[in-house]
Amino acid sequence: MDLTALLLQQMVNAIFLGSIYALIALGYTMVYGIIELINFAHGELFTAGAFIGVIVLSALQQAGWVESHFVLTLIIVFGLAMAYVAVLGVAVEHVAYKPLRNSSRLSALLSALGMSIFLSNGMMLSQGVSDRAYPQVFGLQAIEILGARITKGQIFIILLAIALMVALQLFVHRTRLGKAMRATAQNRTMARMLGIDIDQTIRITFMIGPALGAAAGVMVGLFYGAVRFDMGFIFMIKAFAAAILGGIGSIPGAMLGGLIIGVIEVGWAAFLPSAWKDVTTFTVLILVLYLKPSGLLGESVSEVRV
Amino acid sequence: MVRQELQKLAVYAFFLAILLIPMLGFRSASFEPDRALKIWGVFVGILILNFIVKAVRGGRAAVEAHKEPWTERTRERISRIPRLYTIGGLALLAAVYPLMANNYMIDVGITCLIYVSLGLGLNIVVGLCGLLDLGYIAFYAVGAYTYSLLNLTFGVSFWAALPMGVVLGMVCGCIIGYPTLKMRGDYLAIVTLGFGEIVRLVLNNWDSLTAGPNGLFGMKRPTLYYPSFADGGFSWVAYYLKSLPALYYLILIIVVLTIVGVRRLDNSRIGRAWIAIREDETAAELSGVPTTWNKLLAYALGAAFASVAGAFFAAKLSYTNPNFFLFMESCIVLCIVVLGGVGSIPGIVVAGFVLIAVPEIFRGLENYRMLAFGAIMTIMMVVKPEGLIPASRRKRELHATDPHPHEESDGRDR
Amino acid sequence: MKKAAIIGLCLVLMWGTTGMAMAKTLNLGTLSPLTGPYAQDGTDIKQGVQTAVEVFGPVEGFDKVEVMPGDSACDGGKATMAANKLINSGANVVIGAYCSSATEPAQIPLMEAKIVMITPASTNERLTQKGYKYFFRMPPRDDVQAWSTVQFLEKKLQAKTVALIDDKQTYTAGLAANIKRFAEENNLVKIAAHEHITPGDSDFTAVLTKIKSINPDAVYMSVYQPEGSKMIQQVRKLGLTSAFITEDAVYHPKFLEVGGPAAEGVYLTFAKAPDTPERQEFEKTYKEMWKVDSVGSYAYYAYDAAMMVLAAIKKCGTFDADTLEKTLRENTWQGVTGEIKFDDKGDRKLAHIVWIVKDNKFVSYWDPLTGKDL
Amino acid sequence: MAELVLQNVSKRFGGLLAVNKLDLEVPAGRILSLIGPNGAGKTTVFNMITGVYPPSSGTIRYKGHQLNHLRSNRIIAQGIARTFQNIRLFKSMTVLENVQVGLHCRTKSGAVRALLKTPFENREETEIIAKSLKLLEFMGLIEHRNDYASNLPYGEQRRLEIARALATQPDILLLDEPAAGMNPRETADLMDLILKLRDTGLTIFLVEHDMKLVMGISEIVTVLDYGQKIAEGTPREIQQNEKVIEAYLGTAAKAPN
Repeated sequence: MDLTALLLQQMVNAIFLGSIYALIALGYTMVYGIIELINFAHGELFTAGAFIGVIVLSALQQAGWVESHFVLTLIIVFGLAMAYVAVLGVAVEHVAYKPLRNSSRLSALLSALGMSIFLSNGMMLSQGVSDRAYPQVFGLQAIEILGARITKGQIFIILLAIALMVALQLFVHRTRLGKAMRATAQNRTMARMLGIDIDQTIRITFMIGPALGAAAGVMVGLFYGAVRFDMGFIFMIKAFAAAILGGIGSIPGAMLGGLIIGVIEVGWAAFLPSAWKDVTTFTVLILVLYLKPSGLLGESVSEVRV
Repeated sequence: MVRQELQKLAVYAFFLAILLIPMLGFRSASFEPDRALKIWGVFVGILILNFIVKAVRGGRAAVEAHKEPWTERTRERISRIPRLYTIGGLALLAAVYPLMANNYMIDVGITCLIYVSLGLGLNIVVGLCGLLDLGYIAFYAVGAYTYSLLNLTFGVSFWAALPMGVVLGMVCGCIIGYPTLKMRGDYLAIVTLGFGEIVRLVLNNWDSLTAGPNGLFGMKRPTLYYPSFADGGFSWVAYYLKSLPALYYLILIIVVLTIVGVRRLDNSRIGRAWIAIREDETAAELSGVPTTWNKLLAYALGAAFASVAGAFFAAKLSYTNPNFFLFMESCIVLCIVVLGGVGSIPGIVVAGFVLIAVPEIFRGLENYRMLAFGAIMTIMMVVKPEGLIPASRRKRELHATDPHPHEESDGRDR
Repeated sequence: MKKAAIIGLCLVLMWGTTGMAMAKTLNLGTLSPLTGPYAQDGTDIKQGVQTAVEVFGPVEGFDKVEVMPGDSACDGGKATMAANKLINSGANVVIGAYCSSATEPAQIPLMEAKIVMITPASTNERLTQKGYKYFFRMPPRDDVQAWSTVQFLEKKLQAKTVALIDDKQTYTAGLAANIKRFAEENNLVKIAAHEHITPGDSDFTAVLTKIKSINPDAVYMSVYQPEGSKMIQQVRKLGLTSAFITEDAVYHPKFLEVGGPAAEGVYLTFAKAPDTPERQEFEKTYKEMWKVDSVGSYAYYAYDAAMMVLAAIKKCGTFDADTLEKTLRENTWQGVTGEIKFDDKGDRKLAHIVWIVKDNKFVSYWDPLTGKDL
Repeated sequence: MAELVLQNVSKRFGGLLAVNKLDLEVPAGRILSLIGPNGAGKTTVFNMITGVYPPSSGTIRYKGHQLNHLRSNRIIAQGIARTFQNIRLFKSMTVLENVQVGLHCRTKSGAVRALLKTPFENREETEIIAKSLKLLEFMGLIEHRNDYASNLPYGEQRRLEIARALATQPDILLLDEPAAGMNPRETADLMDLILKLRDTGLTIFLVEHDMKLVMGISEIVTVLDYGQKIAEGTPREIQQNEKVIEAYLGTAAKAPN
């Protein structure tokens, strides 16, 4: 393996991992943007998406659809997983966050944490403690470009991730609902006065963010081959870091942050002592926040008003 | 009204079915709806019960509205008991506990007390100063490893290692505190979380110093020295606090000292500055409180208390491992602080026991334990966000410190 | 047999007349993680012991045998609590714990209370080097397994360069360190790289690509099953052609299920398990009892430990630690994981053999003791 | 002698010039008012003086010391105290404790002393309580000392804020719209209070909209418009100043409602 191939391969690895982080980070950023709450249960919503994906995919595989209707199968798998998690997201919001909208940050955060523990253990009880195998519908074959290998699954996943992000951007900027979301994020009181239904907007946010997370969950399952009830935690921390790195509340920021975290992780593990990979991620995060507290693309906090 | 409620009920039941049936029904590729339907039934049952209770109460609501809720009434009843009796009774109970309990119960007691002292320490940072810390367990690790390493390499005794651990903990507190001083609450959460993970990973990766994931083993237990006049001479003899009751009393003393310390801080000039910062940082700064310094101080002191608990933990187990200091532990300590009631010392003591001992009692239910833990946390926050025993500020009796005001007082004396 | 029964009856009658007529129970405690990420293996251990009690049937001198499950949660603090609970509720023998980091602190109260403790899973060498008389270990130690692996690398694969991957946990890092030590001692195998991953992570492509660029003859994968299953798929997707060797924590039916075709050709070290009728019987009973399709690897050790303890108590007639310890040490026992014979430290003289995944099954492949194919 | 001197002070927020080359002197022992239409930059002046943010250019001196880059708490310790336009009390603390916080910069006991409860700490704490109670007595809040600050009626919250500011033992007190939201009776009480404070030797610097209050008690009035000083003088002079009338009427006329 020569140097170009090595670098190219690591780049593929980084972009792939980064786009998954970015998709999960979007959920954090959107929710934070609109209700200023870290949705701790997001990691579990992501895992739930992966589980629904494996349930549907296994069923369709048994029915022989993977061979006969490959594209349709994927659409159904992603669609159902995202729909389920969207409902779950709204349910979580309704139960754990809505009653706390006007209380202190700390209680809301604790409620989110409790929800995260509850969902994670609920999934453990319903889906078992050991990992569940994901049908490998894309196989193990890979395409070789300049010595770097990329599987069909990877290409599909990266393209889908990009498509979802573009769709989200369009939604937020072009549609009425998206504009309402942005208005609510900017100033909730003002938005209410302008006749925007805040509850509705928050509900939509809690559908879209987790649904993107669910898509990421299915992607993780499809590529890495297994899902487990506690896999949300590590992805949560990294995506969380990505969202904050990019500037929490900023949608392009989450995408950029995801990619950067992916590059840092892969880059460090690839060329430097791999045991210190996570230490580096966190150190970079702390440094960025210290030097630029609003994150890379975040709006700088305006001057203190007294 | 009733129709609306019924409609709501139907919607909830429908959504619950959507949520529960796929997750519970498909454990493997085949569909087994029994379990899913049963659990769905339970949930719907609860909803219906709730509906009935609401409907029945609806008529009575007007009558009962002026009645105080039972929690208020109990609190009032408790507050009527003189404080001295309450505290004395609890102290007596704590003191005689090991005489009545078996080793297992004492061990549970010790664990509870360790978490109580951690909760009290975190209370300084989160409860008093209002800084959200998700990596608090790192300081616990610092204490544990400081004692372990000092004892194993240099044979330093527990008591000598304690101040060193405290100092190191405070230094670490300042290191994490410094870059976070300017940050907003939520950024603070992720940075402290990151810092906690960094500490654990460093302990895990620095093999030559910390033995990495192998952990350190064989630390001596804390000692008591008593004079001996054997052989005509005079010498100090070490007595190792090896038995569980002895260790229990040691941690009990640590907790009592921590309570006294935190209470004193709470009621001091520094404590008031912290609460002022928690309430309104800008106003505090503009009332002459050096916020930066006081925030650092809060981190450092919180870390110092955790460090003491950590050293005790390492000495008690005679073993440490980086895996004992996972993020989940930080969460549990934070839960103790928040569930107990932010800033409330009795609340933290109660919550410490509730969160550690109650799951221990229900250990038979194994996996359902954590499920309930999560659910209770959320429900608690929704229903009673101020915690089990909300903090109340100290009231002053006028006659105790009568200022003897005179007519010409100008309100400003220097 | 009849005589013993009569004596037993007499004894019962005697106690009955002296007013001490209570059921005499033999309490087998287990310590394993029943919650948390290792709950699967922990449950396997508990179920293995319960199966043994069921299969063994009544023990003379005791009215019934009861299993007391303790949850160590793979955490030192919780493990000592659970150990103390077992002591207080009258456990006579304890089988556990799973994680070395839980076994080590739990040893202290159990040894002080003079209770025989047999670990079905912990392999850290330090556990048996502290001079604890009542501590026994069913699986081979880290260094034994590492020795087998290095033998295999040298003699069978004739690998010149090896890359190590571990996830920095007590067990996995211990194994990797031992392999490194043996390899450096005889200088036949060169360690070309030593990489680490994070437990719970999913993406290992960076580290694997790094290894691919070094292109070692073999890669030693010192991880637990969940990471192992995911890693092997990425290995194939990246087109890594080195031989892959891994250890007994990966020897789990889940590895085959999740790994699927990617797992083909992976070598594993696992205890030599003769395909005896007893073993088949055990597997059958276990699957029936717990309604599962496959038997987890630690269930075998736990089952053997429990069967051996019950047989030993039957033989010496008491669970008194000193007598029981002698009986266990002085005899040779037959189990589903092969012959059980302890040395003076409490370790078993048990070597691993190398297995290979073939047609989605674990197949025995090579014996490091004889150097022959199986 | 002027105590507080602002020389050529400007503040820029992005493209907005909030304060433009302001020269201002606050003589000791006087009551000085800063008035101007909404958004004229009055509060910004206070914020710069108390170090909430530094001025973009120019210097602020107090008794000859430059304040420009000092942190707020250091400025307060020098003897400048202030209140806020929108009341900012420590809501979950009692009234007494709110005042005690004000004494923070005049006391010394640190964490170690608090932990050990040294005689010094005890003495200081008794002193703090005595001083605070005296101050509450003076402000007529003594009855409320054990109430939570959030439970006080509006007017009393204003008084408590002044009490907290006085607790820092200032030489100069900056009051940011103290009469906002008060009824005429309360405003009259406030005027009495301000005069009473001035008589103890305190310098008062007011930002206020209530012209009755400003004209009734001020000795010097400075008028700001669009960040610039347009007039300065005695209340009588200001009332007759053309520019001021134009600024006020002009903005009033332009305002849609």
